[in-house]
Amino acid sequence: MVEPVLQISNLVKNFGALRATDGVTLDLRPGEIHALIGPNGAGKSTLIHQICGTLRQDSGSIRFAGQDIGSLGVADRARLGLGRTFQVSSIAPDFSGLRNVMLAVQAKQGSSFRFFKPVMRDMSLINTAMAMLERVGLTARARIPAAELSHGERRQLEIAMALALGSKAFLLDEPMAGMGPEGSKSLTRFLDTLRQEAPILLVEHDMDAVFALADRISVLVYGRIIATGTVEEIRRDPTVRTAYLGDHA
Amino acid sequence: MTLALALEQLLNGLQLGVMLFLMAAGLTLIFGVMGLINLAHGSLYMVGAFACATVAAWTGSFWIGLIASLAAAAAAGAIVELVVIRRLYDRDHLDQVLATFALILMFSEGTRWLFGSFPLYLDIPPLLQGAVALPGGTEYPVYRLAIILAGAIVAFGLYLLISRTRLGMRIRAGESDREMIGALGVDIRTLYTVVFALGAALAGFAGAMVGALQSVQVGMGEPVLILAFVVIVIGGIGSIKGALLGALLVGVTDTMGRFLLPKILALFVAPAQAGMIGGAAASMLIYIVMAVILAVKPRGLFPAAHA
Amino acid sequence: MILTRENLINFILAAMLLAVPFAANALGQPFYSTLATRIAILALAATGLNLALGLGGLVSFGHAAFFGIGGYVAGILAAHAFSGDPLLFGLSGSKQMWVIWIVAVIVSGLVGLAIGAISLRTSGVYFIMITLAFAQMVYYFAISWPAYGGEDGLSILVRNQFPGVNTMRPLTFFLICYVVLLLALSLFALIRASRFGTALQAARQNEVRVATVGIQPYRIRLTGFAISAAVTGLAGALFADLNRFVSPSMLSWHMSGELIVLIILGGTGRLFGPLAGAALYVIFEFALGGLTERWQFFLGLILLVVVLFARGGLLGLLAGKAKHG
Amino acid sequence: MKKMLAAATLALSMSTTGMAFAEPLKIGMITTLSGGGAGLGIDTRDGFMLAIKNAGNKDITVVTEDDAQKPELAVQIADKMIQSDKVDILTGIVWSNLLMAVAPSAVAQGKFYVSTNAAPAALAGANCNKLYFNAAYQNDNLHEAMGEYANKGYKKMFILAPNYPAGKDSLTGFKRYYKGQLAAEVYTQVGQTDYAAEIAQMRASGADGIFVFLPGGMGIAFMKQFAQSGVKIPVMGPGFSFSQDVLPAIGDAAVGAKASGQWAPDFDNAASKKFLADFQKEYNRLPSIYAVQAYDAAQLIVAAASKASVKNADAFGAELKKADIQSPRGKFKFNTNQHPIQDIYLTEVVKQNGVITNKTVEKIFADHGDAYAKDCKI
Repeated sequence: MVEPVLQISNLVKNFGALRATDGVTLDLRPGEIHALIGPNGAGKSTLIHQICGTLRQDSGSIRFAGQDIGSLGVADRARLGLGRTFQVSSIAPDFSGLRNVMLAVQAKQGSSFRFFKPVMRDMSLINTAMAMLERVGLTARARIPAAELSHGERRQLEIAMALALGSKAFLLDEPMAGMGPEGSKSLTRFLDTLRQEAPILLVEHDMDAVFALADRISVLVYGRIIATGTVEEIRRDPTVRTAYLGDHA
Repeated sequence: MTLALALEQLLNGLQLGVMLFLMAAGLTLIFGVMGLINLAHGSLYMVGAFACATVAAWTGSFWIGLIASLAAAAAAGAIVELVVIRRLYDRDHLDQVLATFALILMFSEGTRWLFGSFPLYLDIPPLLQGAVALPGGTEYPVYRLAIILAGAIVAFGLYLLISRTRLGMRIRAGESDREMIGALGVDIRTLYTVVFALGAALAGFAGAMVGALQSVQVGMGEPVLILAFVVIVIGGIGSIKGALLGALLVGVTDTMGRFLLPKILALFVAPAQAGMIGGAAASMLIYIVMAVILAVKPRGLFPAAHA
Repeated sequence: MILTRENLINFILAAMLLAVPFAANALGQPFYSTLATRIAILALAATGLNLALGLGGLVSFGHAAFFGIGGYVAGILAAHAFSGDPLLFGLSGSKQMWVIWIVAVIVSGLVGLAIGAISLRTSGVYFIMITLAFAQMVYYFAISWPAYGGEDGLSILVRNQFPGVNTMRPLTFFLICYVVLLLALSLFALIRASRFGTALQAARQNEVRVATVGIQPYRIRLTGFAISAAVTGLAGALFADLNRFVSPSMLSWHMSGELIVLIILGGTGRLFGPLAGAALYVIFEFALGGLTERWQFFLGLILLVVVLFARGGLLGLLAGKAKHG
Repeated sequence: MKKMLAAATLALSMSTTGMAFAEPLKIGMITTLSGGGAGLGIDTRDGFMLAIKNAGNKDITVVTEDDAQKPELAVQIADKMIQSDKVDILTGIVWSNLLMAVAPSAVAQGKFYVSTNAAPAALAGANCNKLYFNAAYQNDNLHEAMGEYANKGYKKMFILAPNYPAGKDSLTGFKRYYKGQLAAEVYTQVGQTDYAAEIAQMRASGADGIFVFLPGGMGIAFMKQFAQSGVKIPVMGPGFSFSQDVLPAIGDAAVGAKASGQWAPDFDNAASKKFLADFQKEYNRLPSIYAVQAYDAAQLIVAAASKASVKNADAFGAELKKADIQSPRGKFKFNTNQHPIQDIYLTEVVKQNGVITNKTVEKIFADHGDAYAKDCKI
């Protein structure tokens, strides 16, 4: 068996009396899309926060790229190659899309403490960033302030930034949310090719997309993983059907 | 140093803390509900003191003056809220700092315009004059005990207001979720005006109470404003409980520092030197305490829900 | 450089400031050189703050601390040079401006690093208040520390020297300050366009985004804050030489407030915002002060109107919305 | 008889000053007219302008500007007055720290500075200047007088001042003359308004007298709090602690306090009576000591200008130094360092016809100069 890129073991997080993450064990293998589904309030966001480091787990371990990252900060985990997108797009709104991606490129180059050379004349930044924007199809909109981009375009921009980081794994938090049917379709096509680059942990409510993309699915309910398996296994799993899927299956 | 002196100093620290609480309560309430940082709070304190001194001079009664101070500060607060402050709720803290800094300039110079440049006379009411004997053989001013009592009543009153009344329920709702309260059908604009006026009235009350003991003059609000900010930052901005504990902590630390630091230093250097260096250290002490607390707990001792 | 409307206005502003002292000299009104120098120095101080506040979004309500520290560096070095007493570790004082500038930049930068290291753990209102508290700490220290004059301050009897020129001539001293200001503005422009500036501005707009690409916002901000402190400290050293005097009032919280006011008046985060703001402020203060004893009232009123109704400041009115790459 | 003579000389000197000057005179007054300390600046301006008005001379112009008690603003105004308004003499600054910012550079530019109040030791000794005159006192004087007074009957003094140079000068001045024992020497924060901790220490100290130097609002706060504390130890201080600008605000709590001063409203000489009457008529309030000092500064300038041109610095300075005026203080002359030699009195705060004011008790020092004059080489 191949060594997983991301390995979460027995993760526990309590908020007072509420156990938001209850012994979660989960892995992400090279080349796969692993979807994480579950009803609202199941603890998906809490889990994502712990993986990227905005929340610290109470116990359990998170290994990424062969290293225990459970006590690292957000930036350190990102530098190791954990790329992510947000439920509500997170971009620098005053900057153009290009400069947003250039920020990621300079971070990847590890060179944010250069004070004098103008970035807008720095071809090593611009060319790389433009290449990323081209991959997500934003070339034409590269010089527009990010605040003026549409919802879907911002999502694409976030993905371009994650690509620019040369991520070893992608953590995508509801990328389809708020996209129209057309947008969902093209994003689905794009993610399908993205898995060749690095595996994806996909948190998503859009079951059509999940079933179209996922190699494996894990179902999170009340902070616990109640089932993990292929699309077919999950469709057939009776506990999942009663707990969550209902009429979807 | 006797035990009686140490106890008296502790009482002094408590009393200074209570004075700061009166000021800090309104400040933290306004921040908690509206998310507004109000540098002009010290000006409302000054308005209260001037109203009390003026009305007390006309009528000969401190008590009528005290009522006037509440009314004047509340009215000034309501007017300021309606004309200026309500345009600032959606702004960032930078704009709020600046606009209320501008208000300080206007209040200070405007007050001088109306009342002249000389300090006003405001004396302690006859009922509260003089000192009473304390156990241990020292005496303590009745008025300072009255301030401690007034602070305790205000703290308890705020507790009741917030936990037991409709207004308090709306305030709590406003603190936790601003959109929610609008959805509940509460007229949020009126609520904000009322809360701001309430905070202003608290500041005015503090100004009148303290004015009788100190000096009623233009600019009197500024030193206490900065101390009040130290208090609410230590306590956790938006938290009334934090303001109370922060105020007591600052009051006791400041008083004990002024009292003990020179004495401790006198063990090592000449008395005059000890007095100067100790005095310098004492004046920096509360800021050091604040820095240490924020270094360990960046959102104060009792962080509110949002800040 | 591309000739945008903003660049044109910036150029006119810089040219006007330069013209004032020459005109003043020609008309036999050297005082206006002093006024122009004051504008240049305050603009320099505010340019420092603009790095932290405008680019980094760090609302420091304690920059008077760095301004005053720079001033005291100038005062103390000059006092030691005058008396001949060694300063520290046998080093002597200095009357040379460039020595003073280097020391002022280093000392205020280091203090900025220390204050920033603690303050940047907080954010929002807490950051505003903790920076204020640190400045108050320095202020009370300066008032009660007797060695350098305490509240009475410290006089610099003869303005410090610069090789090859007579700094006592108002026009000469103005030109020195003007050049330093232009250098600082260039530094600001370079930093704003650089990789570091990109990260600093991104941290203002979206802290989470910066961390998500693997850059520690704390380190970026701390560096920005220290550079900001150093530039404001340099302005403090020049201000001390302008007045030939330093006192704790340079450290007071009103000074911190005024520095913020300058930036807002001119336009937050704009390259020439501090200069436009400083010019407006000094002109207001001077013109209103001559008209009425109640000038502080009207100054407050004008400020209030600017904050409420003219949000982009002067440059926002003249040059429109700020553009970012 | 003596009084009548004094009145006659006064009338005579008035008439001489009414004459045209050799050269028009322009005076720049920088004082505090806004902010917390504006009361002192307004009394300074009013006292000064009263003497200018009395002189009735059209050759004098006075430009007045507000320094808002900020040193850097004072410097800016001074530069403007010297460079643009072309004033000959600067005056009016209330505070030592502002004076230190303005006076040394003004005299370095060849302008006269006549101080109406602030008198830091730094300008009285080795750094004295022949263009710098002080019409008020030297900062230490009134504290020295209280030290001298405390020698009579006080064995253990508790002394207190704010932690800034004027405060340190104050206690140094007091100790220079006081020979008894010190119960404690306490420095408080500048601008402090609550003195409970210090009053508690006073109560516990076993002192038989208390000397406080707390100008302005600090003094108001201290005296009100002290009166409520039940502590019965007598309080004394320099004149500014109980001057007319703060007495109405302290009220009855001040009655009985002893202070030192060069002047009090009950002075029994013609110049004082005239000054008091004129001031009350003009401004409808009692003048403070700041008004008297400024009034004398203006008189000094007018007197010198009637004899010599201000453009001739040596001659004008010599005329100033003669101090040919009728001061409400009575005797007044300049020491070698151009600071006053004058009598200093003990005053007591009393309530007369409902007005709280100072009453003269006795003379403490006759012809008192200062400790720094010996270092001054003019």
